Amino acid sequence: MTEKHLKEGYYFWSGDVAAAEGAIAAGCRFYAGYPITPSSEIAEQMALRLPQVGGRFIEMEDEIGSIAAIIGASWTGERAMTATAGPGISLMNENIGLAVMTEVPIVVVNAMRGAPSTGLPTLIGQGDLMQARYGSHGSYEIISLYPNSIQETFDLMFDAFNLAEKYRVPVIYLLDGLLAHMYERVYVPPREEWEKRIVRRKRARKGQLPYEPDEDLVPPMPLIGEGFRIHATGLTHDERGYPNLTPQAQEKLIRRLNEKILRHEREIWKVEEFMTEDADVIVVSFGGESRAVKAAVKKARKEGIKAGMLRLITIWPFPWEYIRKYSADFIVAELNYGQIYHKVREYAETKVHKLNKMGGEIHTPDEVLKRIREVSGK
Amino acid sequence: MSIMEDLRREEEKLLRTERLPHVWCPGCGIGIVLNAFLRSVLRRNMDPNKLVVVSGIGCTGRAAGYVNVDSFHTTHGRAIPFAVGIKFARPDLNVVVFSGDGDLFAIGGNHFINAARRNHDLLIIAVNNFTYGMTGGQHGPTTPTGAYTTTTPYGNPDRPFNIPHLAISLGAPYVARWTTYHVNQLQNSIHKALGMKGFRVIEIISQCPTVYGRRNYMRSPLSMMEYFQKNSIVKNDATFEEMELTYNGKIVVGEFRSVEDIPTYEERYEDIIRRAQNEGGD
Amino acid sequence: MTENKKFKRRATVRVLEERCKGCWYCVNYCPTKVLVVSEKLNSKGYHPPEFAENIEENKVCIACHLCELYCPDFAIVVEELK
Amino acid sequence: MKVEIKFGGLGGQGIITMGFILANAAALYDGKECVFTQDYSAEARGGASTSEVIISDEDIDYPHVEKADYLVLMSTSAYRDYIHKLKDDGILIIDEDLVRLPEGENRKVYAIPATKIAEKLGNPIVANIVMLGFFTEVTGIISPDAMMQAIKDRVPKRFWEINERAFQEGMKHAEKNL
Repeated sequence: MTEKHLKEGYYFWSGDVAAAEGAIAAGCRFYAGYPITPSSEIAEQMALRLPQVGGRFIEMEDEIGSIAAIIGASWTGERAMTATAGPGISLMNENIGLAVMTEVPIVVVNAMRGAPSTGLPTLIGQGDLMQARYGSHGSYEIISLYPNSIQETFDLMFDAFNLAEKYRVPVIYLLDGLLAHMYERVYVPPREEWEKRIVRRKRARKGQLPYEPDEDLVPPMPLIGEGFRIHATGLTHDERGYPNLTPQAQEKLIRRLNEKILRHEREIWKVEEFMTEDADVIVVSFGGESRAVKAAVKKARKEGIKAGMLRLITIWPFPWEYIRKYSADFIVAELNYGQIYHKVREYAETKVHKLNKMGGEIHTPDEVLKRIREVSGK
Repeated sequence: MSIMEDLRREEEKLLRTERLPHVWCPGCGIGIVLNAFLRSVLRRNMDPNKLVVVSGIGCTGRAAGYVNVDSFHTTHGRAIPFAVGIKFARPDLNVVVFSGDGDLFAIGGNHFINAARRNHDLLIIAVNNFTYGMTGGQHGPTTPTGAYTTTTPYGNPDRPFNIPHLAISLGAPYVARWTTYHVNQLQNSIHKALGMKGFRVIEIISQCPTVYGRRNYMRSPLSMMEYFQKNSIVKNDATFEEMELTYNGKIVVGEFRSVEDIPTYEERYEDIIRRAQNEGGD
Repeated sequence: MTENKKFKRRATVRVLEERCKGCWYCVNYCPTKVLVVSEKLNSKGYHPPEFAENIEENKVCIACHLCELYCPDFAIVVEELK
Repeated sequence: MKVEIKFGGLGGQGIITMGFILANAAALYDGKECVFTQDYSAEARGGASTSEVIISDEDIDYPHVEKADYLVLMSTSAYRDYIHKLKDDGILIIDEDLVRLPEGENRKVYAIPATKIAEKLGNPIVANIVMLGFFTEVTGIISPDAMMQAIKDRVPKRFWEINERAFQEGMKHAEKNL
């Protein structure tokens, strides 16, 4: 038997395939999932490719089983992932909370489609941004990334797994119906090179309590089968992992779970600033929608309007400093009725305008340009 | 020192004794089942560092909190898929799901069905006390027809699951039912199942005097135990028709199915990995 | 003291009183009735059993360990005598 | 250089495949920037089907066709659905037996009996490949070699021969008639 790894070169992939290949390159060796449009091709690619590299794929009976399985697998030290779309995320949210509470690194891909409910299964939506942040019950911080090209879909998977492992937290990897099914060329570097990008999780030292944090507030993770005699529970727990149902224990644990992310938010933030430096109007966007925005910004510049684009690659924790630092007016272009708009308003000291489409398709560059013209008064 | 004494001493090491006394009510049968489980593990000479116990939510769900091995108290109903993830990722581990009837068969029923169908290499210890104990005694998927609970104040109109029926129909290679009265048979059954492979299911009828017994004319722990003693009939290899379990009726117990050598999901996947790496060049 | 020899194995029962919740399975299922409900209360308010062997009445622990198996609270240790 | 191409027809005609092969050829074998998108709404035979390809020397931002340079059609309904996407000086490439153009359509039209040619080759399923051969010769935006490689990537080996013949026939038809 020989493992079959990707060779260096150019590939013509859909976002779904790039997400799967990116995950495998980033060291993912365990996938449990349940098919749902537009993410199903991720499962199909994983089913084909994981056993080729000695990994494991399982199609579970539903999304709840899928996320439970990857949390279990992650405790064995595997980099584990599932992929779904809105309806599946809705089902997974309870266990996303379990992964947050028990500090288990997992990557959950959500290829967003038109919603609520079954919505527009084959088309794009961006309505799950707040769900990515607040989907499970309770007060917690989570990491969410969102690429906008097929190359980036591949590359950003390394960040997704590295951040999940570094901070022992679920990473919600947002895609959308456009990216999932769109094809572009992807360059895959030689294996030696991509393997250098992989950051492994901190492993618990003998004698260290399983939830005893290091200075960075992240406890190194003990693994199953190595004699740590771990106990993990979704109940509020102490540093041994034992339930401790007191207000004091809750205060301590929940503060740390939030702070371990917030204290490192600057390391987690990733944005693209395009022509923002001298801009009078900055369009904030992300994912598939940002493709139209960038085209519109270029058109606006040709007309002499000082427009720019701020593309959020990290959606959560919200990269608020990048809003605060500009004195331009903002337009938030998103395929929902206004979600990130509210976050931008929270931090902007200037005017914030909406540009919404309910999903199904991204704005055309001309629609964005029209809004830029309105806001800039030109 | 005798073997039994040895066992008892070693058993203490498999308990998180600093957490005792446990949360279960006086006379609750879960402790008896846990006791039998730990003794079986010790009799098998299993490496405790390679043993994993996964529980869901509810009274029985707390079992994971008392065993001094890698142990997980997960979300309601999801113990089986969580365990599937562990076992599939690390097939060398012995993974046991220790959970209750509501957790495994109501909210978690679909996982039970599909994991059994796929024949994952898991031992399922299903403690059936006929009720949702931790939430105060509502009726569940195993509450016998006619029984009184807080949500069946006029008697339960539902028809309950017959767990061995379910497990056997799904092809589970080992299926047994005991009550907490049958401490020795239970221990032997778990001991045997631990030595087998595939999706093994042991249902243990257990007493909940606090919220079930007292609404069904069995107020004290002992009266529930006496009920098990009087009404249970050991019938190994019983047919489907014979596996009776009814309200105020017979409790047919025994080892109902024991089949070796059905390939597990994990074994079949090893073959997938071989084929994926050998076929079609690269 | 002659009765003593009838029993091949002998033991005493140690009760971990703080773990006991007073279900009395041990007292009830002891085949030789060497356990009785004690007068004392543990810190949770339960009466733990106590070992009350009475050789005259043939209430002798025969080291069957059944009380250990029935105890839901891991509160009983049977210690065999050499 | 930036070229936008839109394909339209009915489900089952291989409209998605046409777009994919062209895009794959451009991206991997002609080394261009390229985006391929498809409409997922009709996978069964009979419903409307469309796919889009944008080929460029530079990064492509907006991934959809804003105004097509080429509209490649295999049904009259597709003409009705997508003609508004074609530039005023854009070019129509059609299966002449399947697309009935209305009076007053004044844009440049290249027509080929692709389905009939495919039938003569023994398999109507390769009509889309005949169209692609025709498209390749007519437009000159992609090299025939790149296209043939992309066809081989897409279809199983046992169908390479008939696909190659279909592609050649499409190219020949263009050479002969234009």
